[in-house]
Amino acid sequence: MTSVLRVQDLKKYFPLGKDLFGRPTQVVHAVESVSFDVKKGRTLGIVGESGCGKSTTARLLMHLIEPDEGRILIHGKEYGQIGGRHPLSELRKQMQMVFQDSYASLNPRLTIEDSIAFGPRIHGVKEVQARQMARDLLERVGLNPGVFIRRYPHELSGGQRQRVNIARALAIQPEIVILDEAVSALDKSVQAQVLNLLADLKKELGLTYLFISHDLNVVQYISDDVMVMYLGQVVESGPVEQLYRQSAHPYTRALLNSVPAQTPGTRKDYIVLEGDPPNPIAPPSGCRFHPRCEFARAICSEKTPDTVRVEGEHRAACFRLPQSAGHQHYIALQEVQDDTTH
Amino acid sequence: MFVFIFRRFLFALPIALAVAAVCFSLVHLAPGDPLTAVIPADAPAEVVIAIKEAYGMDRPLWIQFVSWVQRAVQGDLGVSVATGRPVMGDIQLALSNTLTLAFASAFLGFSGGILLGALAAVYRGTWIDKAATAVAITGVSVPHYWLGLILVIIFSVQLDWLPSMGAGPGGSANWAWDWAHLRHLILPAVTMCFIPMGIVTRTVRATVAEILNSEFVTALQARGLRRPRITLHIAKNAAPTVLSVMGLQFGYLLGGSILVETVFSWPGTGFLLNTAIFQRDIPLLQGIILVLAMFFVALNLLVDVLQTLMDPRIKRS
Amino acid sequence: MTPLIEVKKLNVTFQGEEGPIYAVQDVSFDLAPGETLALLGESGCGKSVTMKSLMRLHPEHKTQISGQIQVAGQDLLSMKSSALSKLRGKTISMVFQEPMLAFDPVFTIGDQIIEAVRRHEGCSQADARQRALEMLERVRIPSAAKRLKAYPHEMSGGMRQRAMIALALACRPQILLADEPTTALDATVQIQVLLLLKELQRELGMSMIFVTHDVGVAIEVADRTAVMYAGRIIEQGPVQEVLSHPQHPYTQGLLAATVHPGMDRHQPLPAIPGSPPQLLRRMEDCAFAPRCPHAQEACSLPLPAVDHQAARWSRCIAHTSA
Amino acid sequence: MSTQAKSFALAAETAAISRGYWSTVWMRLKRDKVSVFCASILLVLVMIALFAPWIAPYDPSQGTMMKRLSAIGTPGHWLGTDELGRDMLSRLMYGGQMSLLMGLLPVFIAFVIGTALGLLAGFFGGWVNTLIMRTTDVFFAFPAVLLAIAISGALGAGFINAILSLTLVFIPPIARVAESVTTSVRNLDFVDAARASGARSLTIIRVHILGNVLGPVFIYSTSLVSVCMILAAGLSFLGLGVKPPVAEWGLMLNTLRQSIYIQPWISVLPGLMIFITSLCFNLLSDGLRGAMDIKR
Repeated sequence: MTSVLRVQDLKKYFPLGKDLFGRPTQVVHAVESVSFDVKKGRTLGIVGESGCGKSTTARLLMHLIEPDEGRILIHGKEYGQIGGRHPLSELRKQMQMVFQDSYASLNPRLTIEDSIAFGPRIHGVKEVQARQMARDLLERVGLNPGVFIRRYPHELSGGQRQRVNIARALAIQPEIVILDEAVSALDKSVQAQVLNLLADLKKELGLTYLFISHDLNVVQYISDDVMVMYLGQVVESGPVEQLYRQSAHPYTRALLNSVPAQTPGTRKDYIVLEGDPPNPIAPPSGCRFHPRCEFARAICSEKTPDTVRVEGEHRAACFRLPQSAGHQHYIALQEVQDDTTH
Repeated sequence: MFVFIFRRFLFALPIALAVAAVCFSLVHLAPGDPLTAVIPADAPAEVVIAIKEAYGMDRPLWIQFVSWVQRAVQGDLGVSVATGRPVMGDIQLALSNTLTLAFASAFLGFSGGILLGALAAVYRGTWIDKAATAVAITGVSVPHYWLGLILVIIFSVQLDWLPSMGAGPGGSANWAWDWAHLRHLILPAVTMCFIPMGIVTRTVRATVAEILNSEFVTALQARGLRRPRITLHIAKNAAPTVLSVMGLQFGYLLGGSILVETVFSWPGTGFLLNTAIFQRDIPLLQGIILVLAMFFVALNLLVDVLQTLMDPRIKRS
Repeated sequence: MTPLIEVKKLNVTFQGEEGPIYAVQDVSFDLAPGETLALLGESGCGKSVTMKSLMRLHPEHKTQISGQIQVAGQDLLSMKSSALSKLRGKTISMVFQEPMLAFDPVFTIGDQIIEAVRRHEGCSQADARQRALEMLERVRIPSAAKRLKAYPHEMSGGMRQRAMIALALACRPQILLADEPTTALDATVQIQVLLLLKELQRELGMSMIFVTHDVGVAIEVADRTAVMYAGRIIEQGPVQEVLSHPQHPYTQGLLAATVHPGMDRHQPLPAIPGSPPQLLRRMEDCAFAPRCPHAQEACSLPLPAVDHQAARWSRCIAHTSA
Repeated sequence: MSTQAKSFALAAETAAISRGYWSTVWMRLKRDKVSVFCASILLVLVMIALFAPWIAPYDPSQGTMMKRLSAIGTPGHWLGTDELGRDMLSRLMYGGQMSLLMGLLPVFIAFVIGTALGLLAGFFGGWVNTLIMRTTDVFFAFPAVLLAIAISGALGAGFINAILSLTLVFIPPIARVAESVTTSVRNLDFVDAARASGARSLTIIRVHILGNVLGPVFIYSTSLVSVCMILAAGLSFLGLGVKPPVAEWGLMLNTLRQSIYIQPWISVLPGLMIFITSLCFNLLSDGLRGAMDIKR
């Protein structure tokens, strides 16, 4: 399978505050050397807690903010304002985004029809056709155009608004859709409706999804591949079954383990981490997870672990993994296996 | 702490300089030559040049500005074209009178405004709220110079209870804290207090209403705290906002007193400014505006610092 | 055992701009000493409103409350405000969803705990401070003495919620009301706080009412659960039973629609169609009927009464008439 | 598709009349009695001012010295005459022309310029923002009254100069409000969504920003009209506004001030007009604010 989207060493720092000479007093290390591939027709789930950089990554991919370093390739082409690159307007036709807040992502002064038709109009579709597209799309996302087309966002429920946002994203006929916590704000019964809709659309239109969420159960359900982020870095990635069954990074294991069981009678023994995720303003040295890691040793605070292959496409960045440590810091494979099966 | 105050001070400096530049350029806004008042119309060319040289008007503009600022920092604002006296002395005297008036109105306006605003917020939707809001909106809608006139008509002309002119007996310009002088203060102070009272009322009402709507007030009730204690919490939360509005209003009282001072012939900066305008006394005009604006800049700085000290949410770095 | 809380036929109506909103309708339940009850439901189902009523925290001029609420043997709704304020924070205490909003932002954490302790225990400043320190240590806030002087915004989300718990428990209440206390927290922090609450509840022997929309959280903390929909409790019983063998079609639908591990990824989720009704009218019939797969004509008739004392009941004609 | 059919049915059940933002505002405003009342008074005042040449009983600048300072209620001069014997009623009617114009025009010009500046500063940020906003900061360092008087004082009396100085006074506050509203709107997701769909800055400003910024800035500007009225009349009162013999409420107040010992209540009349107008503008502005504050 071919990669539709390839990201290499993406980096973004945000300056915070200014001193007397206009220099930033602090820097948020939002995204640090993030690389990944998304194959055509698959869904990549990105999980992580607040401040892990998953939403920033989404905005970087859309070029809503410009990365400090790194490359974003779609079908091998790089887009952006820098000379020699393909124009951004081309990128917009290939990749679209749905945001978490269904209300804030619709202009309150525009009708549903105008909001959906806006994108096609920008790309030169005639008004009559754009309106027809809006009606068709509304129907497609399960809203009766006759009822909704002239409505304003505040007259819709959260679930209905999010359907409109999906229609709006699809109006430009993209290949890739980034769903940034798109179902997180919805109630469970409504969430299920929208998840079904997303699955249907993907099948019908051959879409590729980037599904960003903090809800580990939903990510497991919808994704083919998963990427776990912690404080701006990717700590583990791989096919969903493998990663959820045999997580290799201590953070992933703790994260997956912290979700209460959804069925009664299966009370779990939790792996409880200490404290909150640290502030991305001053991330810990070395492996950023080391202050909360029960396996941390000296090297973890000194060096950043490389990302190594665990098995097949399953990769992780931890010194406890055999190839990662380098020669001196080899930790027995046996120990690793004991821990992961425990 | 000192670092923080120092930083705020440094940030205020460019503003102060820009303000000085605006004051300085007022001269060049004015049509005609600013020296027409001193130069006789039939003066020979040499005399004109000599006078211009004496006032430094022959040099390039920016050099004039720099030397003007240099002198201003040392307290020398030049000499009045009309009276020939140093501008600074006149302004000092007038400023103390204006400050007296401003403090008196601020006291009346702020205490009235806080009281009305708090009442309105606590009894939201009741007749108390409506009455307080009505007083507030009247306060900000009434042309204060007209209100002053009405007060003069009632209390001076018709009832003859209070004097309507000057700051003391016999039109004295020297203030003193005795009844003879205080009688002169009452009408202008009452006249001027209505705008700050209206604005403070509205601010307090809106701020307190917003605080009452926030969840932490419910949480305070859930802790079983009694009413006075909850009121303390609300007051401390409202204080920074209300304080900054009061600071601004005090500044407006200082700078905006010209109309009321004119109505009551109160010998303050506004009255002086009025004279300066009609005598086209540019150094005096420039000086008054510079001094008042600098007061305002300093006041803003003070409010800013106080606000930061009072509100832990504002970062001090 | 006499229950600590007895709620009978509670109705809460808010005066909205467009007319009345019937937020809670005909809610009855008990809470035994030492027991944890989870109020489970989606947004707008009335679970938080019900809980705020247990402390009479609604704005009085826009809220109508009817029914009966007994807290620790006292009639809450007829209570004078002075007696009420004595009860709040002392007998019955509350942990809010967003500690950032529930703490006064311009007072330190320590001052707020001390203030509450002094109000209810009448002790000296030094003793109250000592108690505050103990409480912060008890909820395992690192360097507690330093944290007493911290303002709410200076703490991380998890630490703030711990401080909130310390404050709520500072006067050793008999009943703790927890309103989605872990919803705003990250997954790894949520479990810390959840386990902490469970542990403290057991140690202090408190009763707890836990409001949540998360089935997993309810399973983790509660003995009993009451599922709410459209302002009413529609099913009630031991948490294990209700959530493994739900009777009401809404509970069934909710559990089926909630994504959980081990689901078949290639099958569509059994979603409940439509969305919950707006609470603009007082309802006698079943509010779920328009979305219910088993709806029949009889569902539009007024619901039959249920025995609220029963260990297990649900408000569906399929069960109450049987 | 049966589930979808059902959701259609549910949606149809809750279907209300769909209404745009401005028509909702208009509807709410019409329901507010105070606003309707104030708006009607203002309308009447504007009509009187516009049609003064046809309805005023006398020429506003022609007076009879014989009839100087006639009391209110004098037959033929129901509101009396001024110090030059001119009919007060006619002068008040004509005076509305200048006073209303001086209250509205500066705010209108400042609204146009200030909104444009604020939009630019808020949308583009960076050095554009720094340049525009730091400049407005300098003007903020002057109390408004002082600034207006200083500029008028330096420029000299006259209608144009007064309008100019008042406009300059109101641009900075409007720009500041426009900037902060624009900044907050710009950070909303729908603007990002619009950028993500490939729209250019100008299109985004036109379609998405402007509609959301104009409302709040407009409300704010309406609240300045009353300030502007009072200030404009104040300038004339000081002799810095229009020049005699033009009828203008502030100037009339100034000239009649000398007569308070003879006919006190006549001198009150022009001020009363200023007061009523500014009160109505303030109340209407408050009503508008309430009507536009629509919760989700």
